[in-house]
Amino acid sequence: MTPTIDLELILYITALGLISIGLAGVVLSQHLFRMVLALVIAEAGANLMLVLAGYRWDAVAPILTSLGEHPQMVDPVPQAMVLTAIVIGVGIQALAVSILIRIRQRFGTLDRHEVAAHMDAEIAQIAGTSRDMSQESPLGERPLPPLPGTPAASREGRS
Amino acid sequence: MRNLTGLLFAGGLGFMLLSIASGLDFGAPPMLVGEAIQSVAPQETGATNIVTSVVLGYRGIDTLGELSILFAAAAAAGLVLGRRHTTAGTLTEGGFVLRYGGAMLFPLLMTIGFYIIFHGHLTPGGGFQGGVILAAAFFLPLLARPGARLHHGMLSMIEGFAGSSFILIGLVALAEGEAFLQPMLIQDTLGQLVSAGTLPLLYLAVGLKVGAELAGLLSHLAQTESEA
Amino acid sequence: MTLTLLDELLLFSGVTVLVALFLGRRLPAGWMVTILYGIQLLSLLKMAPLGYGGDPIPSTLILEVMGQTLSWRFDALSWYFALITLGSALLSSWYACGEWEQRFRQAGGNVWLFHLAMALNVFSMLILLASGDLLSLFIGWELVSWAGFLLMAMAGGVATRAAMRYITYAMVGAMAIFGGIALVYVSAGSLQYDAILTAVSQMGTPHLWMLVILFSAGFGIKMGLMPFHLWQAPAYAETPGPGSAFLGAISSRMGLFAILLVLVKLFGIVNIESLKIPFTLIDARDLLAWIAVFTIIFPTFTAMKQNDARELLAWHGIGQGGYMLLGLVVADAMGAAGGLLHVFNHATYQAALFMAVTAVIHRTGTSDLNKLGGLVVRMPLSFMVLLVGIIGLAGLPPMNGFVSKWLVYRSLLNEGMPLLFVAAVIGTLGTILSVYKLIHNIFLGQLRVEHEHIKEAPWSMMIPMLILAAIIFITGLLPGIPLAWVASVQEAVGLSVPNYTLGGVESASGSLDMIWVIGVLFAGFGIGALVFYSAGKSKRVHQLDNYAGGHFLTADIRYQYSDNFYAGLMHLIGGWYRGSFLWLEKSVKSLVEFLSLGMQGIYRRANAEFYLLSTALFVIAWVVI
Amino acid sequence: MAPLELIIELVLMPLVAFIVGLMMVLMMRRIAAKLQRRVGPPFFQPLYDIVKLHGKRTQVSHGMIHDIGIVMAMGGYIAAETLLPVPGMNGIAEKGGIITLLYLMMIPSLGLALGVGQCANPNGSIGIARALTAMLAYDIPLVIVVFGVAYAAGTTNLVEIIATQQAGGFETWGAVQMPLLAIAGLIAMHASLGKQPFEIYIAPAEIATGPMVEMGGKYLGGLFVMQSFQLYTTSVLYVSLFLGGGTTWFDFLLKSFLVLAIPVSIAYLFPRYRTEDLLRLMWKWPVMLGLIGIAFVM
Amino acid sequence: MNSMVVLPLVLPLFGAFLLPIIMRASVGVGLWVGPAILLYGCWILGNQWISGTAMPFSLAIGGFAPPMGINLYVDSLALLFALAVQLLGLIFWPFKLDPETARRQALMLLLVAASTGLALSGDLFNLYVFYELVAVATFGLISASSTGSAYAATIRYLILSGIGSVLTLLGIALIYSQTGTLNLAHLAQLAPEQLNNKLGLTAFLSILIGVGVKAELFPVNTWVPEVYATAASRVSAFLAGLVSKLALLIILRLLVLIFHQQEAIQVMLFLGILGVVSGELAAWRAKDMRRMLAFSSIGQLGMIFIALSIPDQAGLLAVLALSFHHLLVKSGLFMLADGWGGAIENLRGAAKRSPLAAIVFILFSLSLIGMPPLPGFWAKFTLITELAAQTSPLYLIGLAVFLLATVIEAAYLFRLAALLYRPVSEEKPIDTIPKPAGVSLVSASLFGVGLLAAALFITPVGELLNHVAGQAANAELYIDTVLAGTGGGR
Repeated sequence: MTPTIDLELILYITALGLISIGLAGVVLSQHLFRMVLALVIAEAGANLMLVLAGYRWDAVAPILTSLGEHPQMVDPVPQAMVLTAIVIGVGIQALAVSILIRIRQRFGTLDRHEVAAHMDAEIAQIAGTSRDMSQESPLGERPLPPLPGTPAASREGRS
Repeated sequence: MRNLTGLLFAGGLGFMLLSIASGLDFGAPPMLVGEAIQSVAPQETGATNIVTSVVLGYRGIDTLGELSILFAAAAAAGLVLGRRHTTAGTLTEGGFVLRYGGAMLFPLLMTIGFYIIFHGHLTPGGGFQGGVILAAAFFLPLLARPGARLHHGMLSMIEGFAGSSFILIGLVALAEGEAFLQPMLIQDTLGQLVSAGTLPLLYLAVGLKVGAELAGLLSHLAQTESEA
Repeated sequence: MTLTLLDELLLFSGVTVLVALFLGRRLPAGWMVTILYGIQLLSLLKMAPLGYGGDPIPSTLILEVMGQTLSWRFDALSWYFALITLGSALLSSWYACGEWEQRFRQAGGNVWLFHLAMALNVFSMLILLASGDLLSLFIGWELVSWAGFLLMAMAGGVATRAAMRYITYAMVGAMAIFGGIALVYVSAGSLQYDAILTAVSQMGTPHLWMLVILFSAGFGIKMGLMPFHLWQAPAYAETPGPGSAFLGAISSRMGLFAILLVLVKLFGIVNIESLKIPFTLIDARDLLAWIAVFTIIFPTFTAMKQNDARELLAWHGIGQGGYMLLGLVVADAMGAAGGLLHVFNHATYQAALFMAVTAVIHRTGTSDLNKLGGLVVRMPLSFMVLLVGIIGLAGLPPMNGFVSKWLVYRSLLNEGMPLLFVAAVIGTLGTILSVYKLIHNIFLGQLRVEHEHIKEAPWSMMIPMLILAAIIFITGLLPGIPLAWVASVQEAVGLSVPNYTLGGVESASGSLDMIWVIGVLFAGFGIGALVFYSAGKSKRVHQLDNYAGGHFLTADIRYQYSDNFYAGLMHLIGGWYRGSFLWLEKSVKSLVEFLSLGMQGIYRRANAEFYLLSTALFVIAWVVI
Repeated sequence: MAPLELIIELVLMPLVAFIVGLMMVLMMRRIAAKLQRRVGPPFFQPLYDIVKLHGKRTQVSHGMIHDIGIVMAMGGYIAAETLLPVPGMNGIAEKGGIITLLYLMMIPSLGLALGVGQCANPNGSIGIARALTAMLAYDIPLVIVVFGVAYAAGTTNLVEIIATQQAGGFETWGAVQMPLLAIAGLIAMHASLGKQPFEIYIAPAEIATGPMVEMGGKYLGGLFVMQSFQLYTTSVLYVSLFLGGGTTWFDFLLKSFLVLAIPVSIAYLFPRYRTEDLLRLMWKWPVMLGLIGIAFVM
Repeated sequence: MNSMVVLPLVLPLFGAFLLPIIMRASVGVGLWVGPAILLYGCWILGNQWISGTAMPFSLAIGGFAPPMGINLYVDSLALLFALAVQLLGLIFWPFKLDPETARRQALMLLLVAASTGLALSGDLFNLYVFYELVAVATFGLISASSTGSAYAATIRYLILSGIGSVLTLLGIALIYSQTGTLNLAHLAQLAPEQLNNKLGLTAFLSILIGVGVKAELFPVNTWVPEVYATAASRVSAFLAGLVSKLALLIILRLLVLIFHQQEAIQVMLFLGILGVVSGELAAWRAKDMRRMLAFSSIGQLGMIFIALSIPDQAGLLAVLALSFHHLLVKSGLFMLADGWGGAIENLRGAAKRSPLAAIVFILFSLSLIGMPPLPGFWAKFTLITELAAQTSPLYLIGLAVFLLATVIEAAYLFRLAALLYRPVSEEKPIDTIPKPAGVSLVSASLFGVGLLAAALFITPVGELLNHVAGQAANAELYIDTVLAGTGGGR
């Protein structure tokens, strides 16, 4: 059974590797579309992982070919789940791509930082705030101004 | 530097996951539920494809959820991309092979699609797979002739009615006093085409819905080239 | 169900709030509210037996919430503080009615809000004073904090900022108390006083330390104890006149009430004394005493530098709180009596002082000490009230402030605490200096031309002030009256009681009899007057007719010596005013700002989430491997 | 004690104080004269001064408070005398104690300050500000000293403090028991007299005698009365705290005059201290001595 | 009647599928479909609630007994959340009439259905499916404001959410490969033997991070500020108020039933503390109201996570109290932000323009800070007494952080409140001051009234929550109810 075990190991490594590569891709990409693609890769890994969770080497697909005694079959549940997960993934990717199209149209770029900068600017513009992270004190918390006619020094006692 | 960081991160992540996964039992999953389902599924659902019985029976509501996700994605994409479709002239007309191949393949794809859907409870395949083929059937002409359009009203009719009929079938069971989505009309004809009661109907609904959603999504993406 | 006296009182108080809320926009609302305070005071006086050792009066209202029992009751301690609360509320509200109110309205103030805020303050204070367990105490505490915020913030502008600062401090305090309550609850299993009493005896030292720190910090913030005192003066000073009289009189004493209740009654001074600070000779009680003393000294000397009458008074209010705490933590019979008596005395003179200053503002429109002067001939009664008040504040005979300070000094002497004693005296001396500056710059010296024709404050304002002045004098002459209440308070919280008489205190190691002291003092004044007036008649010159440095000074020349009044002193100690606490406050705020900036940065940076995710994954790795 | 007796005491004590105080003024002026190689005034000169000032015609009053200030200045000391036991007469010393006495002694300063304030003369105000600052300076060591003595005696009752000192003769005198406190007390007392070199608040050349600038006639007379009381009170208080009071009138007066003679004699040896120098001086040496003294006592 | 509970889950889906068709046929009818379905859902759930919550019950979908089939587990907690979903769905119903109404309403219906599913479902993978449905529906709703920033915020959310779903799937796969089942009750039975190891821990943490994306758990909540700042207020309110709580509900179920490892709890506590710190501190400097609310919401969720790290009945009580309180308050505040959403500086003097809104804002703020006797106080009280009772020092740190965060919260909320009452400069016409829209203000006032009602009836409310918490904390009950008569499915 030595070779089969190796094979399984390879499958697991593949699955986990896909997840790692995908996640690393998401973390490191500069381009939003690449991030979405990386996500697809990671998702594939996760799906593979799921299928592996119910897989047996010495078994057949879970379809009855004859009535009566049936041979050992792989677990049908993960297969059903993967089916579901894949479709979900497709739906989300399609949505992501359509959003990307719009972003590209609005901002003219899909670079992550540039998009973020555009977004911040737009949010600030809509809200009517200044966008920069300036160092000035927030509202209402500035030190008390001296009363009119009072020398500033007199208020700052050794308190 | 960046690449190095990425490499380190991915490698570390993979190593970590691997070290965790090494605790798994290779090749001998516990299959508690799986075994149980295998042993009773044919009797309970009347489908020889046990995956189908899981997808439509045991985990029927997952499938419903999944349909809803597709629907939601399509609706969301519709919201994002808007209604106005300007088919810009960026796409070149397909060549001879594409045009006529598409036309020729259309009935074939339709047939295969429906075949796969209707035999979902017997053989590998089912609503999802068939639905995708159906979508492809409708989409092929679109590639061939950029000017062509899918009839969106029609698509939404199909997706709406397919989805709601899935639910309706479930609700009928509920109205009969059974549980929601309980398979009904199970004949004792395991292995035949007409054997699994309402499951093929459900799969038909799934297939139509998936086909319609995918076609809709794709056409949305294909047709939206510039903002109105 | 029959209503107990306490129910009645709380009911009246609630009615007052409602009246202020719904009828407060009508014209005679001020009078109605004032009368209602009077009714509340009467209702409180019906409970007078409490002040003479009567049994606690419970409220019929008992709530069961989330497994906690909330109850309210009045004992001697509550009664004593309630008396001060209602007294000052009545007089402040009375003071506010009539002309002050009209002027306030003309200036764009919201009279309705003012009366409502006052009524809410009184109501919440009564609720706090009546609390029958720690949870109801906390509820009352929070109510008082927010009601105070309302009163402080209502003037808008600078006042709102001061109130914001207050509420930030108050929230810190409230949260410290909240945490303390949680710890107590865990160890006692209940928040009833009895359960806590038994639990405290079994608590370990670290636990007790934590509780003492949390509670004293929490309550201390309200009192304006040393590191947390910055909020108080601006907040009180900017409150509309009668409001600041009321707040200055009683608001921050709620902190003392709670300290008395929790630290003295529940924890016990003995337990607190058993908490030694390692590697030093002092324990937690000494620590509190030193905090009290620093609270006396620093704010008092800060007050000396103020150029605004109300700021000056408010800073003194903080310092006076130190005497009360000092007396309490010394906790022998005399010290505790002195501390408690000082609560009463302070309330009377502080209210009188704020009222007198407000009267001056009412007539002249300013409280800037550099823009006043010579008003004594124009407003003699106000001057008198202010004089009586500052004598009380400075703790000189014959006013009541002397008696309580005398008691505190005596207890420090008895207990042999020289440094604390000296420090307390330094505070008193500083007070004398700064109150002289106050009265000199307002009422003495050169009259400003523009004030030449102003009138004495209206009677609606004058009468409460005179009543307060009378109380200050009478309780100075006959300190036995409040001492009787104080004695029953001491009994209620389990402290020993001094041997008091109508005129003062009897003690083997030196007693005090104010009747005699004041008697001879006035006899002395009489003789002095005889001697003085036996001489020839003097020629009265007009206020504006002055002569100095070889010139007749005309009225349009300003020669009032007011700014930098104690130049010599400031030359020496001026450098010591470093604003260290302001700096501390600022740096805490900057730290929060800085952290806030950093946190926003985390959320703002486009790719930050991924790095965070990776760290999170490494956390997983750390946990797993 | 019979009420009548008490009343007599209460009347006598200020009277005695006034007379002795006048003599002390005389002594002071004589010593000054000797030091400056002058003849000095005749015996009754202090009294004459007061009577003369009272009889003056031109007296300017700046208002009610101006008058009341002087009354308070005199009255405060008159009251204080009744709390200061002299041989054979305790007055009401037991009803107030030393703390009350110290505080009563502040009343005249306050009265004076009020009176001067009303005069609206900047020089007067400056003088008062300086005087109050000086009070802040010398009261701190004074209070330390008083604390030490009262703590050592275990009471604030002056009668008992005196009694404890007299109990063992010379050895139990405060000055012997607590020499450091006694020295500190002497310095503080000197400063509290407001005589040279601590008379910056008067500073005739600079601020035209400060508080006294608007005082004429009976006002100045009142201040003269106050001064004689002040000399008496200060020296007698010191005697009571450190020198065992007096068993007889003779040694009582002797001690009092001697005590007063020390500061008066050395007064002219030093130049005038400025306000901040006064503060620095007072807060440094007497305070240090006093605190060390207390450490010994405790 | 029990089987009717499935209807509030299914009917909105049904309606959503048909809505575009109905709308095409008749807009008038179409507009009423959604509200009618939600009302009906409320009615069913309300009936169920009234008819008895004493014993939870399990509802097998398709008649397949768990663990083979998927079941809905209906206890009072699930019912409460399901009811809240329907009600809030009704309150936040997107009435706006434009060409996209059908899609928006359909998405809203889907969101409601999915949220109901999250509340009710008793199967791990099924939860995942509904979780994804919630995600997709919210993506659509957020981007419906069709600004570029909304799209950008959505894509950021989408990517994070994608990472979350990968991790969740990974966790599910691990769990399945270890146990061979996905039914929560069944897992609960098996967990002590099979998941009480590193693998189980990893699975839990993966799911925690995955689900934490929606629950605004610290490191994966960076989408929050932008999304709340760009989405319509109603959507933000629904997300912050309800969806986050439902994600939390998943974690709660997992914790109570399956994962009892100390490390798991500690990680959660740690992340919760970080969430509180980062959220509240970031809110301190926020310059527009929506972002401030978003950060504050992160902080609040962090507090709930801290509470969740005490998975016994008392802890759950704290979780529930905080959750429902936050639900009421944050929803209300987001409703106010509809109109007040811009820069905080612009709100100067807004109290003059609409006094009611200002008062409601202050009410919410006070409750959020924990001013007795408002419900927020009781929620916080239950939490801190629980925290103080724990022995581990991390809990005490949590307590300290919690208290300090409250101070900061008070500071920034009341800074804004003070600003509302600041006098307006003369030259600025009063009409230019922003003012919450009428409908939003009404909804916000509704939440305010609810808050006051809860304050008045705090005793019954407290008992109710305690009962709910007791039921939710009882893992035995869960297992018995779901697997009754099936012998555990072995």
